[in-house]
Amino acid sequence: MAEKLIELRNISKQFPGVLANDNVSLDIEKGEIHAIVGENGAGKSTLMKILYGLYQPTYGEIYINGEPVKIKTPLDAINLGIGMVHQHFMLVPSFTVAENIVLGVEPRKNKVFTDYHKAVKIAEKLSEEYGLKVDPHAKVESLSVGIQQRIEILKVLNKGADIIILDEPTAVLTPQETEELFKVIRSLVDKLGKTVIIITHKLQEVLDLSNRVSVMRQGRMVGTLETKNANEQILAEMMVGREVLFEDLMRKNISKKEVLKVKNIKARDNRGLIALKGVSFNLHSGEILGIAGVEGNGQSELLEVLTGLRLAEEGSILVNGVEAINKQPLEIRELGISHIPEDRLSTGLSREATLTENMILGFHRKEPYAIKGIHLNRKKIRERADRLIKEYDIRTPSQDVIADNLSGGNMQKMVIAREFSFDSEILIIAQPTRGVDIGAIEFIHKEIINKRNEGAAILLVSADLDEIFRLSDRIITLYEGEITGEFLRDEITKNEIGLYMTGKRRL
Amino acid sequence: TSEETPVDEGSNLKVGLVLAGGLGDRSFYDSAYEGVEMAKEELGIEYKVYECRNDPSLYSDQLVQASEYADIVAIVGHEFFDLSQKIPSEFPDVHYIYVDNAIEGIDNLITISYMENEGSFLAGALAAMLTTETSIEGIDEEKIIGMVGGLDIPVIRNFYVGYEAGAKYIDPEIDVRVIYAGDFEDPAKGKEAATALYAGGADIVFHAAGKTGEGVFEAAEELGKYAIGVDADQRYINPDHIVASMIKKVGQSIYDTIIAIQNDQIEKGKVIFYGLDKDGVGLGFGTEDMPQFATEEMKAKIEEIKAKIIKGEIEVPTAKEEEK
Amino acid sequence: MFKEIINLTLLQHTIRTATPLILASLGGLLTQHAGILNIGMEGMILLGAFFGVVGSYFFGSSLAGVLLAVGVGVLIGLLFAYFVIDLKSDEFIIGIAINMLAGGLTVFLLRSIFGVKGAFSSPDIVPLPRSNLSFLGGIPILDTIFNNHTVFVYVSWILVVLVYMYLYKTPHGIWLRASGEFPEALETAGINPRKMKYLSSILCGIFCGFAGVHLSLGYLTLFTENMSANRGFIAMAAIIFGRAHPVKTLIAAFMFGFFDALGIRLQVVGIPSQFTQMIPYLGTIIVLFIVAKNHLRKKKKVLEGESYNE
Amino acid sequence: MKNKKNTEYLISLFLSILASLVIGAFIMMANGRHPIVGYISLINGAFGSKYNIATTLAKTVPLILTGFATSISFRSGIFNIGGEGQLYLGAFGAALVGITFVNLPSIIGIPFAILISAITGGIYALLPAILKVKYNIDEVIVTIMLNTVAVLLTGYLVNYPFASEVGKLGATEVIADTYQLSRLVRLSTLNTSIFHVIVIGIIMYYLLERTSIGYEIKMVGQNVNFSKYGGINVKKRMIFAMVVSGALCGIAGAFEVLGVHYRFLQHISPGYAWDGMLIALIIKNNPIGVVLMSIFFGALKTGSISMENATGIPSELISVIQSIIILFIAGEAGFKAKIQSYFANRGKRKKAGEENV
Ligand SMILES: Nc1ncnc2c1ncn2[C@@H]1O[C@H](COP(=O)(O)OP(=O)(O)OP(=O)(O)O)[C@@H](O)[C@H]1O
Ligand SMILES: Nc1ncnc2c1ncn2[C@@H]1O[C@H](COP(=O)(O)OP(=O)(O)OP(=O)(O)O)[C@@H](O)[C@H]1O
Ligand SMILES: [Mg+2]
Ligand SMILES: [Mg+2]
Repeated sequence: MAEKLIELRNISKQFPGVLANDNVSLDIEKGEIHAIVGENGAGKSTLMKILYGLYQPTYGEIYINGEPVKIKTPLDAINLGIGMVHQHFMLVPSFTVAENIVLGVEPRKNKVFTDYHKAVKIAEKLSEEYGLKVDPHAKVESLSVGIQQRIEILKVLNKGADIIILDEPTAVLTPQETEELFKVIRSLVDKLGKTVIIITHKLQEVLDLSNRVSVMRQGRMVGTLETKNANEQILAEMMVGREVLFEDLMRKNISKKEVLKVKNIKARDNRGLIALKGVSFNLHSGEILGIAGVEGNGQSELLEVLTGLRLAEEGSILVNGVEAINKQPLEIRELGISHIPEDRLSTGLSREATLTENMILGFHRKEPYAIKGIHLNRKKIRERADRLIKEYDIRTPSQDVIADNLSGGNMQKMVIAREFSFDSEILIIAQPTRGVDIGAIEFIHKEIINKRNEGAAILLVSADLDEIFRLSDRIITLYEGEITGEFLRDEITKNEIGLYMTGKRRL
Repeated sequence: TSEETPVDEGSNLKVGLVLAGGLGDRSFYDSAYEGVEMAKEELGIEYKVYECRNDPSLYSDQLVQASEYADIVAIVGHEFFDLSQKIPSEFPDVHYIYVDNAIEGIDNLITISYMENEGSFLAGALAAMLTTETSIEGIDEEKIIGMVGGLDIPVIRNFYVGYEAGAKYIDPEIDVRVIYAGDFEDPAKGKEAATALYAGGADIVFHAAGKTGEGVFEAAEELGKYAIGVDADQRYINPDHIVASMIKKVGQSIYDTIIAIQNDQIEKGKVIFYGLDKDGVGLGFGTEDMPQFATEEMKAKIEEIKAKIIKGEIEVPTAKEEEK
Repeated sequence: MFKEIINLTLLQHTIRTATPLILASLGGLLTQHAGILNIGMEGMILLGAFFGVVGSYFFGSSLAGVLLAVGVGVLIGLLFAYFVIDLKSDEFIIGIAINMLAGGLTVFLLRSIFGVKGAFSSPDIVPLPRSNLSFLGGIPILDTIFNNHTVFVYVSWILVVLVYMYLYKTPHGIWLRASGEFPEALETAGINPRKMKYLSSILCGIFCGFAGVHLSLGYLTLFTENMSANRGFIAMAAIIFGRAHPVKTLIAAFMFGFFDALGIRLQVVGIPSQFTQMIPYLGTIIVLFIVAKNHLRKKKKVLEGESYNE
Repeated sequence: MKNKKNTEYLISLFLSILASLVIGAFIMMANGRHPIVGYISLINGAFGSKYNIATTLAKTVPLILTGFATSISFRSGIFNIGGEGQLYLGAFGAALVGITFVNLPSIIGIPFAILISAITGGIYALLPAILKVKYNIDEVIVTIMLNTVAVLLTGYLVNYPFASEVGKLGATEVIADTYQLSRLVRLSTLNTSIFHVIVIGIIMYYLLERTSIGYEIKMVGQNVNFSKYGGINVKKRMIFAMVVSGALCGIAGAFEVLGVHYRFLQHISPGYAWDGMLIALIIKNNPIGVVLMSIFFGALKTGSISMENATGIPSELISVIQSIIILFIAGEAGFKAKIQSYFANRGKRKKAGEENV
């Protein structure tokens, strides 16, 4: 068997209240692509952060090429040739791409000053070499997540890393972007003999990409196996610790009535550029309308306009015949629209607030939680929180924990629990399972379908085509702020729809 | 801060000195402090100082604590106007001396009111005479003089009206300019204010601005101009540029009153006005060894004016009348 | 009358008044970039002023005064950093505490060292040297404006350039800014953000020390209680005003100085002092308002720039 | 679990105060003073007699009000540093009522004066709030500027248009008797305003902790996007919090006039709003904590004065000690973490937990 490059031996990591890693051991072989899968909160990121020197293990040792090493800071890791692309990107928003790529290893002129031109050269050269296109002068804050992903990778490569850790790199990528990323990863390994550790929730990706895969559950290492001996079923069961069956979601056909009529919406993005060039569609009760599109083609702006978070410059939104264009978010909610936002961290919840506080938002003025809309009824509020935590299987010690200490998946469940409990007629759902594990995905998909079968009208936006196809009754494609196609789900294939998503074909 | 003094056999008369502001202003409050210090030396009393550091939330408490400690309480600062009418009646056996205001009819309260306008009148007269004395280096024939006030409040305005009147008395078309620094504790501001006045053509600037005044002196030195000090005889701070000081003998008057109380020769509930007559205010020219800018004629003129004011031949206006 | 107000001394006054603000705010904007709001500058200035006098008085050299003030500045900077960065205490509270500490300590030491209260001045305090730029002698206007200032006036201008270069042209400066905007990003890049934050705080202590020394050994030659007189807070306002950009902050500081000079001169015209003294403060708000309004208008323009029907 | 946290916090709070008092003791000894004597006279000065207790309580009145004022504004994520200015204008407003409507009976007059002070304070806070939400102008700088403006403006008013006839004071005339809150303890300035403060305190606690408005304010302060998304009118909540904050400061000013000085004095506040802000920050905007901490501060101030007078320990020393106390309280959490991780490290365990990436 190949030589062991990295050995993690009996690693444990105790956080206040949480044992994030429990005596975990893991071998990484030189030149392999090693996937790590596991449910939310299984401890994957923690383990990798330990390897990268961001956390110190409570117990356990790390060996590299058989030598015991102490990795006290990321600098130690970098010097050992380890690089990491984080689940939540580590880029300075107000800096340019070039500045971010060379951060920490800036080229200098006469020893003191930054040589910005050189930095730009470096950035250009790297993006040449690895075929990751970026504009070195652009400010990061103005770039899509896909691009930011590339920058992160270039940053790591620039530091000359031989071992590259990718923490859920595909969670935020479109199918096209994912494919490109995988090409890059393969070439890194095959051409340059680098070693890659990749964390992901998408088992298909694991099977496509990796040589070996390790599975974690609740902080423990369940096992490592050759990918060729694995399949989705096996992995899923190892992850969840029970049988998961991907049975087809059953759909009730129920009488459809038009509840939402969107006409000719025009709006701009934050930079003042046109984002929506006149979008029109309608939505019926008891159906799921999927919006497919490459990220940054106006989905975000569309959702914000529909939920009152962004002003439209033209157009009309009729909710059961009531005009809702440019109304306050509250008024729109009162009209019966609930919203699961695409970015749960910055919009879906308050990280400093407890689960209780997070889950009462929007009900905090409604009987019986607020008597006369003012006096908060704590008992009722807490009861409700406990109920939702059970119903939606949110993994938390108590409802008094602040949201920030939940893992990504559980945060998402919390948001979904709150929004679904409005029992609104219309649900606007964005990226419902981004960065969420299979167990949770199954659960969330079922909940969505149930809502549909109960007669809710659902608008679904997802960068994950599988998800769109799995859930939608009807699909429209959005490209550069315009609708380029509309289909019933079984009228079209994934590959075909890709053409509409990229504007190569239009109706 | 309270200076503990060893209990002294001779007399154990206790004096509490209550200050609205704090010690170290080298003028008003320090002068009051000298008074009790003198009383300690000469009469062997003991004393404590109660500083309020311009914190209104301390006025009442400090006065009460002083009253509980002392036989004689000397209250310094117009800020105590209301309290001086309440607290004394609560402590009938304590004698109160209230400096810098006028309250009548409270048996155990004697108030001392200074005619700062009279003293300032002399200062104004002197400045007016000096500002054309081109023989003195740095002085031109322009008829402009200045004053820097701490805050624009009645007491300080009283200085100003006297100063202005004095100058006009010497020469009606003299131009008297005042700048209020807006602070008693910012010498830098004082320096800028004075600098502006000097730049505007004034050669002599009178200050009534506590620590802010320190900046006036610095400006005078830096620009080779001249200043007039206030309250205490401040010439010692910079004899070459401080030509004189308008002295308010707070310490002296407190000392005198303490003696009067001791010897029981005081009319109860009375206001004592310290003007030029009682030498409560006046001009100080420092000590012999200092260079004298004011000529003998000038000093004579000052004396003449002083006499006239005491006789009532010259009416010195006060701030209040001005506002009418 | 007009020439009473608008004359060269107005500019000199502006420059003199602005200098301590510039020095302090340069320090404050460094911590600002490192993600720390430092309202302890007031106290830091006061300590600088005091120890400047101490050093100059006892060693008979203004340089000694500067060095002592700098030393104290470093210490107080370290104290601030330790609480805010290592103990993660609220920077507001620590700032206020430092102001209190400085207030009490200076008064206390003034008494125990010099045996005086309130103020200390003495011929033995050696002031900072004044410039004599003979080459300006020829041009009277430039001469009156730029000549015969104490060293720190020029130091402050030089520091503006240096700080600018540092923040925007050197890797170290880039790290400092990153440590404020996104420390995790810097850490994962292998640079310790804590070190950068400490550095900013120490530099702030030093620069505030300069500001203090300039007050007590340059501008004046004495120490009085609370002689910093809110300059620390105004410096902070200047930083916020200048969005922590060295040059913009410099402009803000000059604006304060100018309004202050104007205010004092307007009194001579007979406007009540309370109103002339408001000028710097109201002026600032008005300028902020105008700036913000223009900003909004510009944004609108951008929006109208482009149309839908292409 | 929350309560456990609170008690834990109170304990370490107490410990850090203790620690700083010990340091203070050393400072005193270094000055040849007896710390025991000093502290005894400090405590005695603060609580030794009916009068002393009253004096201490009297000092807490403005602190509690300005403390709450800070809590509510900071909670909503808008920083009202302008309490001092709002206090001045509120105080002047109350005084104006007290010298103008001289023949209103107390039952109407006093509430009216308080109301006016709240309105003046509130309006003065409204300005920076609007500049913030409408033009996104930093409220910290604006409120700092407005403080000075208010002091100067009232300074003008009491020296010219409303100057009192007698007594060389920069002050208004004395307010009518019907407006003067009665004193509760002989000689001390403690007055019935303390009862008003209790009522206001209860209302504020209720508002912040038990109502949907308080909840909305808290959420707005934590995450604006989240609040907008949840249907909260963010701008409105910020303005609301700011105005309430200003009103409370205004009321604090009113009580200085109606209860303590019976007229508006130039420089009527020694910086109550700053102390109040400090208190609110130290206590992390916890309403009950604000009250306790205000009493603590009031006691320190009263006690230190008596201590100074009794033992001659200079009050500068007290303010040094006080600043150390504040440093320690502020460092409390940090110290705790450090100590914990120290114990964690012993027994060859490596430190855990405090990193946060
Ligand atoms: N800094 C921290 N402090 C306290 N608890 C933490 C911290 N970081 C992670 N945890 C907890 O440790 C556990 C493991 O978290 P981790 O992020 O490693 O999970 P994960 O496998 O990466 O989940 P996900 O797939 O959602 O990213 C979770 O319960 C999380 O709440
Ligand atoms: N987030 C919300 N969710 C549900 N209802 C709301 C919400 N916000 C406001 N309302 C309802 O709309 C009414 C008006 O909103 P508003 O925020 O003015 O209430 P309010 O809190 O009484 O206003 P104010 O705080 O100015 O007194 C409220 O009384 C409440 O009944
Ligand atoms: Mg993770
Ligand atoms: Mg002349």
